[in-house]
Amino acid sequence: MNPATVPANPPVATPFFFYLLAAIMIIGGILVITRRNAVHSAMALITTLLAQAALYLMLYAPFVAGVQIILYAGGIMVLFLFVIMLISIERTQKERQFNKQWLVGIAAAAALGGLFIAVYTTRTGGRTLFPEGRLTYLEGENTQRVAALLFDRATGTYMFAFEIASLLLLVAIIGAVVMAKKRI
Amino acid sequence: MHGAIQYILSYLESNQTPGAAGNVFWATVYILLVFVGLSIAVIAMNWLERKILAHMQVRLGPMRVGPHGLLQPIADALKLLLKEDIIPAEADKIVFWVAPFIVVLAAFTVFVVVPFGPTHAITDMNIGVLFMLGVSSLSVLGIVTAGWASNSHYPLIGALRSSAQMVSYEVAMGLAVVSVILMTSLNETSTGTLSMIGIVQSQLAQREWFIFKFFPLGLIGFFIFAVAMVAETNRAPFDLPEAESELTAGFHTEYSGFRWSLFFLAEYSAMIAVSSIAVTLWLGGWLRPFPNALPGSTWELVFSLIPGFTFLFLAGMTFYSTARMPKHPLFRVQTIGLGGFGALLALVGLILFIPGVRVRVQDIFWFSAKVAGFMYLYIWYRGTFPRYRFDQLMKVGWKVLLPTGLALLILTALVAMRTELLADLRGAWRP
Amino acid sequence: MTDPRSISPLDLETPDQTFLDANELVINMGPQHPATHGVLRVILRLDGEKVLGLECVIGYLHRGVEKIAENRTYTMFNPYVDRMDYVAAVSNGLGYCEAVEKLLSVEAPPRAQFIRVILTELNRIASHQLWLGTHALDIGAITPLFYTFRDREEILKIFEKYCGARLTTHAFRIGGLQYEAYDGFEQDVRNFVSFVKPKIDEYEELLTTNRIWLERTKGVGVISGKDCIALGVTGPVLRASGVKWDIRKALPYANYRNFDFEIPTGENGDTYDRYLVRMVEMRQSLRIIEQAVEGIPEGPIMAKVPKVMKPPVGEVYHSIEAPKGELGYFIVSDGSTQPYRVRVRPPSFVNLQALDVMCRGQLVADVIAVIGTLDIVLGEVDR
Amino acid sequence: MLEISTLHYLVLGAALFLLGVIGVLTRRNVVIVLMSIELILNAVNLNLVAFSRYWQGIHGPAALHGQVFSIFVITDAAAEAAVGLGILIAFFRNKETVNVDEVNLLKW
Repeated sequence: MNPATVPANPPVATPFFFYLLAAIMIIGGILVITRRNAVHSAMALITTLLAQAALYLMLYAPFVAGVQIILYAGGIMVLFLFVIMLISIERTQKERQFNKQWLVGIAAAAALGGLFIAVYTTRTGGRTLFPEGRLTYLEGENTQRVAALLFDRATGTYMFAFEIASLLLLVAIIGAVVMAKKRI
Repeated sequence: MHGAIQYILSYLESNQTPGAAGNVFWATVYILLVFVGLSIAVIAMNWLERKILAHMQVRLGPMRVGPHGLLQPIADALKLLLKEDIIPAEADKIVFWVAPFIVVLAAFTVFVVVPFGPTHAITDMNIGVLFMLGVSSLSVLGIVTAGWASNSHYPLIGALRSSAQMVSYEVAMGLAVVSVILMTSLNETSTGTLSMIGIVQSQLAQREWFIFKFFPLGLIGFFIFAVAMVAETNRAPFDLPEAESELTAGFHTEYSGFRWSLFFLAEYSAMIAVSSIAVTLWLGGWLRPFPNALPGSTWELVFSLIPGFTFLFLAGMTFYSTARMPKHPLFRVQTIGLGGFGALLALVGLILFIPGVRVRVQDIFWFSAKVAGFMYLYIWYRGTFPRYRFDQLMKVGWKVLLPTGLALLILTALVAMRTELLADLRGAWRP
Repeated sequence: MTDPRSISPLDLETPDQTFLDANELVINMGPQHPATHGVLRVILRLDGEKVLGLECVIGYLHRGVEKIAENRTYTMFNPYVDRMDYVAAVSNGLGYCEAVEKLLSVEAPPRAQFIRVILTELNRIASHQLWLGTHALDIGAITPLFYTFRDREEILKIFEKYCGARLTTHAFRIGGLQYEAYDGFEQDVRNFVSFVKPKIDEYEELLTTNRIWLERTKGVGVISGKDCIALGVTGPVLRASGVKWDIRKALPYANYRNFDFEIPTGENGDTYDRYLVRMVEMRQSLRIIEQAVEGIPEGPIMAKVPKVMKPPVGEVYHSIEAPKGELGYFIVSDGSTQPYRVRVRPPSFVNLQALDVMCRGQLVADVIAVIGTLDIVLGEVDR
Repeated sequence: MLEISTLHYLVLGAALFLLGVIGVLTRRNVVIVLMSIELILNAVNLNLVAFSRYWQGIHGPAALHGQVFSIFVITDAAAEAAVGLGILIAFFRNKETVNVDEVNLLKW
């Protein structure tokens, strides 16, 4: 249990950037689920993901931020755009955009939202459920620490999980190829 | 007021990048400097590419606008800015509008972590290389959306081609980069680094550029990267997305004027960006040649004089050209202009001799010189090679570079860990 | 299964097409396209990037050259033929002049024959150089274009000195030549030969062993000798498919039988072989020029032909080996001063018919390479 | 100005999660449904990373389990997107539609 060290250079204007990025993310999220055109949705989602990467940086998780940019924005979203372009037909834009049980869906989401509000406003003994996190350590070592958790002989808690994840990816690759191929 | 000055001056004594020091003022200054420098580099690159390519092709290249066409890029920029900005009627307006900016943003943002010197970077991120690869891979989004938004066949094919191409070559590129990251971890603590500055410093600490490390493994990694980066920037011989003989202009067929120039700007700054990665990872970044073999203050002095002499040499060449200008009165303005340009180069050269400037600038000079070598290679490729066909391009990416990269990674790991592995084996055999 | 050639790609255009489902995607290439060498329009039917079939739409440059001939005298029509294959105007003129000479039963005097051969072979080199430059440019190599244009310039300079025109030369007259060779013509030609020999090596250095060039051209646009003959394809395309057919040897005209040269042939009939065949042809042309320039005899340059030509009633077909293939003129005379009918057999037009056969199963990028390797000139295709 | 605490991130995550859920439950276009799933996963990731920081405040800088988890989640998202889009392409090829409520066959 090392005592938390204070970073050399504290972040500037944290609340401002947090609210800015949060607003971008929320607006992006709303656009994702409301646009007619799937490409516009994808662009909104990319914006959301990049804003989230910035939030990761603010949370002192640079490695996750890098992975988020390289994998999500640079990889998965390109795949999405690719597929949208392959199957983009004008027809879908003129059709009904929401399915028949949208009322039920909204209701369910509202119920879930109520649950969230209930959880986050619960106060036990004058405190919220999740107290404010104390700020911790130098940013410089983050990648190495993540690597230690993943790979190190002594401290690698997640070594096995990592191997399983690679297996998952292999299965996904084969699955995607099998699914998308015209004739096998 | 005093506090502000104190804040500004305090950075000068620190030994960090402005980002690491958390100094917003200097970070802004650096950002502006990098932006201006990059714009100048793109302009110079435009002129140089035309001239070099022209001389490779037994012609003169631009000669009319300014002496030896020196003002041609400016004239072009003016033309592009004044040109009508056409948005096709059937295009998706918003996406069409946004796409060039994505590409430009992606191309410029990477320079946040490019280390021009031990302290000459906007910031030094813990995830430097990852950040550069990630952000530069974002430009594919702009290209895909540009092709899609044009709502036309050729741009769409160009966009699909280029996204497939860029995604494929990123894989090989990443493998080559990882092999370098492995090499950085060969120190007492066996902790590697992704930071761009850290990578160069570990090359200094290991007393060799990573291109020579574990010969030929480092060289192979460098080669993979050098091929992949040409494909990544859509340049000849991998310029299929904009293969003019097949797809007219690929994804930016429907773009014109200012928006087109943004794509142009992005292409060139992306070239500089990937070259910077290659220089940082394999060619010792800002390190001068032989920092370990030729140490000492004498050599330090000799090498720090080279930037100044380079500029003086360029100035000399310019003066020679000035002397060779036709003596006709029609050319008087051009002759004076060329002489003035030579004088400017000479002045820069002389400024570079001032001791205070010399020490601070020589890192930047070596870095730029190495990047310039790559830029020349780009032009050379363009002058020499025919264009690959798309299936051949994919074949090269997936069937040649990727397996080579994987083998390289495994081999590098084995060679790097050879003592530990041998010890393990011996331990296993011991009764 | 129906013969795919019987389906016109034009019929298959469906609305609501997507890239994914598109078993067929119809793409229109040209008439304004950088790689179609003029105003050729190609309608491609694609499966992804694979070519299922294509159709050429021609006629954008149609000027009715054959019809014009019926309203002009034999002499007046002579300059028009230069405008067909404007890249090899001299060859066109040679074919036409010899055809009319055959009709008139006159023969050009030996000196005229020699100069004709020199100019025609120079023109062959110029035509091949232009082909090489543009073909390489289509495949993405920009530098050869400038090299070939630089060297082609020397040929055009000789033409200009000889007859005052560079491209549409109108160099020959029916019955011989109008102009005597200028002073120093032989020396100019000799200089050119020694100048261009190393340049051809230079082109080969750039391309012949270039890996990318090999990958782009080997096995691309293959056509068998049998198919070539069935489609009437002639010239380097035919020879690259292994058929040793060159009218200069097979049915010698002018005085080609006096010269010693070889006919290069290929084996695979692919784009690379056609490239090699043309490169060798340039060297062989230089050989012919060397021999011809040494042997130019003295003497008249015009045979005796009447001022007003009225060939006897009859018809004649005369063909020569133009740079692009067999260039034939079929002339019907009704005894008047104007031909009753002139029919041109243009090599480009006939060779273009092979495009569909050569492109099937290839990729879009190969269509560009194949159009380049066919060496078509739209002025000749559309006439 | 208010100091930003873990709770802020959690609330943001919850909002994104809700948006994703609404998207999944109401949209017809499969592509957008898949994108909504990405939104949900990202909301979870945000929570994980926020908790990771919170946890570091208590257990020291090496307590990065949340971040490691989020990396796994991203891996999973990549696999999910690849397979999902593969299924989508196969589906589109057979049915010429991308609407979820027209996916009503067990086999075709």
